[in-house]
Amino acid sequence: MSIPNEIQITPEMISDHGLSNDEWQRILELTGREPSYTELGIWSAMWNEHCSYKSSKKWLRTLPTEGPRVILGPGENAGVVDIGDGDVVVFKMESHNHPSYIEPYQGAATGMGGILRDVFTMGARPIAAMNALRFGEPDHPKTRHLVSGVVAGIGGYGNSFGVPTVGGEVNFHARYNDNILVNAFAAGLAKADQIFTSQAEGVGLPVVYLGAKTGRDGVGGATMASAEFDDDIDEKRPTVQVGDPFTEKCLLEACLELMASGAVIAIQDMGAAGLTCSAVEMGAKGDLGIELDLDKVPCREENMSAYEMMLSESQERMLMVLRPELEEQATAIFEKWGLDFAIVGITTDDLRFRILRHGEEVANLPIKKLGDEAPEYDRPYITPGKYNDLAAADVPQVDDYSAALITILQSPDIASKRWIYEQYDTLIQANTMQVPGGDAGIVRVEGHDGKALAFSSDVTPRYCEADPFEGGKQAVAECYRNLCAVGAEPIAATDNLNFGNPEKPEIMGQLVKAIEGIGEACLALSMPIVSGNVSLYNETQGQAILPTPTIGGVGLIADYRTSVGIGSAGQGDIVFLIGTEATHLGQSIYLRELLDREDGPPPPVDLQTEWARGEFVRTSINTEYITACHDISDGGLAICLAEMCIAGQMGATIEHQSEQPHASLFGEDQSRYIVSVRPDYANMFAANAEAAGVSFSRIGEFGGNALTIGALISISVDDMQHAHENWLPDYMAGK
Amino acid sequence: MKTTVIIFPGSNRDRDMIAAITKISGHTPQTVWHTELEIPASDLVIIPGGFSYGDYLRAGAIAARSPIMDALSKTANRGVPIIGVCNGFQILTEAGLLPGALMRNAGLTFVCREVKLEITNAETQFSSRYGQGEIIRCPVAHHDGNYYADEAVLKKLENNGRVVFRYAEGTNPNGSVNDIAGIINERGNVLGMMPHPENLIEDAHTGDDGRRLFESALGLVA
Amino acid sequence: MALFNARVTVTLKNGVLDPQGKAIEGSLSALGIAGVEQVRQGKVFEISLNADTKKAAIESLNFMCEKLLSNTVIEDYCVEIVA
Amino acid sequence: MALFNARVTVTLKNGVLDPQGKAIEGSLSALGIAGVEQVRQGKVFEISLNADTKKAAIESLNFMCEKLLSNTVIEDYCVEIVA
Ligand SMILES: Nc1ncnc2c1ncn2[C@@H]1O[C@H](COP(=O)(O)OP(=O)(O)O)[C@@H](O)[C@H]1O
Ligand SMILES: [Mg+2]
Repeated sequence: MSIPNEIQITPEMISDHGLSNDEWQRILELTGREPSYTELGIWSAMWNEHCSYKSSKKWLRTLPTEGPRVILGPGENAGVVDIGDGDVVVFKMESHNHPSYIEPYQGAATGMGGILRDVFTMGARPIAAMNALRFGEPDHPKTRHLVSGVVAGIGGYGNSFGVPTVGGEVNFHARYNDNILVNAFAAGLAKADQIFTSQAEGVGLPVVYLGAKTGRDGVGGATMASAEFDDDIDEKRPTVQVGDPFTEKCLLEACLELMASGAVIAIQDMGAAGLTCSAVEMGAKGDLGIELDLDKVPCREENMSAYEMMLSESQERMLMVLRPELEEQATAIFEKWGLDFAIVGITTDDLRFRILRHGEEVANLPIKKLGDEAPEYDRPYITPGKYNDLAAADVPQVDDYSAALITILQSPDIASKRWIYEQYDTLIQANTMQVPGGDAGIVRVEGHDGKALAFSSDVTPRYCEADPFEGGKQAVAECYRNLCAVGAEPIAATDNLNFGNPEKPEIMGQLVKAIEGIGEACLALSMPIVSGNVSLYNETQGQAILPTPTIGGVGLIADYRTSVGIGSAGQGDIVFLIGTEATHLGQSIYLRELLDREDGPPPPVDLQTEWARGEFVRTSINTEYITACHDISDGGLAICLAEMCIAGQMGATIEHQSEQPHASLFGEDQSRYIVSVRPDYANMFAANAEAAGVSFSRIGEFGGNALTIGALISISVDDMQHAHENWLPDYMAGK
Repeated sequence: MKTTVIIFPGSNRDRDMIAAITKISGHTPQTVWHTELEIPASDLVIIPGGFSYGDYLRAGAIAARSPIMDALSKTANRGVPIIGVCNGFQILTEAGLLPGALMRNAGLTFVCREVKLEITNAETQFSSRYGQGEIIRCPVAHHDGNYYADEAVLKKLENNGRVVFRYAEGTNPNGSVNDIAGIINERGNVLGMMPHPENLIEDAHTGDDGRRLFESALGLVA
Repeated sequence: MALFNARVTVTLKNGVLDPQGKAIEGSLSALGIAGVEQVRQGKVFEISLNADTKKAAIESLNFMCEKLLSNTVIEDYCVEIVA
Repeated sequence: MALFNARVTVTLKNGVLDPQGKAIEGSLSALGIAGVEQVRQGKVFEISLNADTKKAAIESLNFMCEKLLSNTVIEDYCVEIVA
């Protein structure tokens, strides 16, 4: 067999495709001859980091992915988790970092589009979204433009598509100046017996293309997403795609109708490396070959080559294997929704991936080897060094703790993100029981009396930088805590691992250690990882981002009426601290914002304690002893209380005496919560905590219109609110 | 009692609306696809929110030229009550069934938040269960809700009690002229409003201020 | 039948407030670009269409504007044949 | 110093998806308007600015386009002085 090669492959071309010499040798072997140019494109798409996870696979395998509720773990478009009554929640998180830096609006929009497609491809109607964003320092000349574009892009797509955004996070740090992170999460609902996958079945069945037409969008995009930024970034620009949320919404409705009709055997969205990845996956998973006739593919542009068509990343497209006898019904659905569709291929029994263009075979490759034989590296790594302990006694105190509280409340990472989340539709679908601004978003499950799901996205990159293992653990622990804080039982998680160049042993060390930490925490807290995404090479001219393994967690609530928010305390309610007084200032916001130091080890997480306190808090919320709850995280106790006061528009008076008030007020010791309890339940609550063996103390009560903490802090709720709410809008207005 | 919800490609608060009407009236509305040429006999017709045709060109513009719109206009002429919420309001103005236009929000961003509405005319068939001057809570979620009409049209609207809902003091989220949030046509049977009463109808929504709008509209025909 | 390339420009009527134009004025001055008196933002459509004559093409374009491309409550339009 | 009136047109690069243009094509044909081959939608900015010379005005406009008015990743721009 020979495939005429119109373009001679040069060593330069091979390296431009991100393939190493060894990889090329292996490709020659597997192909059994010199590949055609189209085939080179196909191999490189399948073997790049984005599709093959070649640097991370070895370590990803160590993550706990199973549990009694897990129906489908990593490997499909999204994870599937049982939530009882035959319902499942389907979710995943994915990055769109590089495209969002180049074209913030479209980059973020298409990121949203991609993650939503991952969810509805499985047969689930999306019901919630979150977005985890990291930008450069506020003073950097590009930051404002990037924030405004990314937020508008996420909103522009999600709002039009019609999914409520219920949570997210935002950080600013100089290490993201040239590499912002845009991680988008989506979750959907389906019935356990109506889950669809990409695994094709049956020989001689039509392979159907559905959705938008194919253009030259993002040709080479998956390769770009895995390459470091450098000076010739301009040349890579045309790889940016434009999103069309309207078509996506029609695609959603068409797919769900089609699935309900029984016509779908296998379905796969075209994401990174479009037609190539989707077709190979369908065939390989089903032990089938696939033959595609590119002349049948609906095209938006003229004279597209086979290479371009195979690598195009045009958005809003699906590939499916349909039951031929239901073709008529399927056609009616496609037409109703105004979508382009065509039979573009057929399943075969020869395990080959064959591509025809103008009647000629332009690729003929072993379909299973394209994925299965993808390289897997055990990249050398260096375990990152650790900081020496930083005793609170060695950290300077401040004179004015009220002023310190205000400074922190209006610091970029702590300030309210209302300016952002008000650009997202948080209410659409009419099931949002908690909007952003608290610990976790809550969405009720339609068709049940009280059942609801909670969502939270978390990671503290500065902790991960200081100690990736502890940082990885902490990301999971904080996510767990945020879910418990609204009364939800954490049931599973997804991860989005954003790191620099894994070919550098220090960076690889961060990745390895973070995964270890995540794995340990997921195991201890019973939050299996059911899906995820890895984004490497987030690095510009040698400067890597802070290691940022974002965790998206999902929790289950039996009755949302028993859940609580951070602002729901009543006048006179008693304030309890769950946990002990803080002593740890390493890597704290206090250290960074008041003393301009990023120093010391991050606060360690004791997973057994985390678990015990989480269980206790959740059970107490579910039994309605608790009126409001907030976990203590960034900024410590004082910030936690301030946020509760602002959200509830009510003050609090807290007893406080400490040798080391800076640590006690602003220390970020983990596994702690503030809860409020109705006065008549306070003794019972204390007795229960005692019985559960959970450390706690009764520290004050809610009421009035100022927050008073011992003799050190006294500020009106209005002043706190002003500081907290105004920073971001003022910053965005250029003030 | 028969309620009809018209659905365009890109409508996305249709499900919210259907759920709200079902909960409030006990009846599930029938739906009509935009390519239909007739609207079956109805006591209330609703155009729900969303991004029909992606809001491409102008919000509501393309939907307003859909096949169903002739029938809608005839239905309006027969005096059947019609409510357009958000995208529905945009479609009604684009179709000329209500005067004025909905332009890009003055702040230029999409805005989703709760606002306060003043009932400026409690004597319409859509507001009879509210008190005159009552202030209610209601969420908004839109990008193009900045109501505009020229002086002459505004004068007519204001003088004839055709402004039904106004953003209460300090809560205008989009720069609408005269804080206009919702208006009716001359005959009083077509209402367009930007806020989403269907998203505030039960305890789970933290309140039910939106409920009485539907109760008014449905009660009248019950 | 011949193919005409047309440019249709749709702009806000005088007197209708243009928040996008205003925002751009603000951003330009924040960028340190001086001397800008006013910015108004509109839409432009590049349309290629088949028609018997230029006159027919223009008629058809005017019809499109009245029917769809502009909202005559707030916008004016202008039709040009460019090739 | 003189006042120049300029028109800046920003259009999507060839090959970049234009969902709006596509939706308009569909709507025009549904309205029974025949013969339309393609519609692409762009933005137009009417800018009045003060500058010493026409050349300086054009330079300043080009700068605005690069910095703000267009996103050169996906858009092309064109600057004209109209009066
Ligand atoms: N990009 C965003 N999109 C939506 N909501 C956000 C975003 N960023 C922050 N939020 C919301 O603001 C609140 C505070 O965020 P954060 O401080 O990260 O919470 P936590 O410390 O509990 O993890 C949360 O309710 C969060 O969901
Ligand atoms: Mg929290």
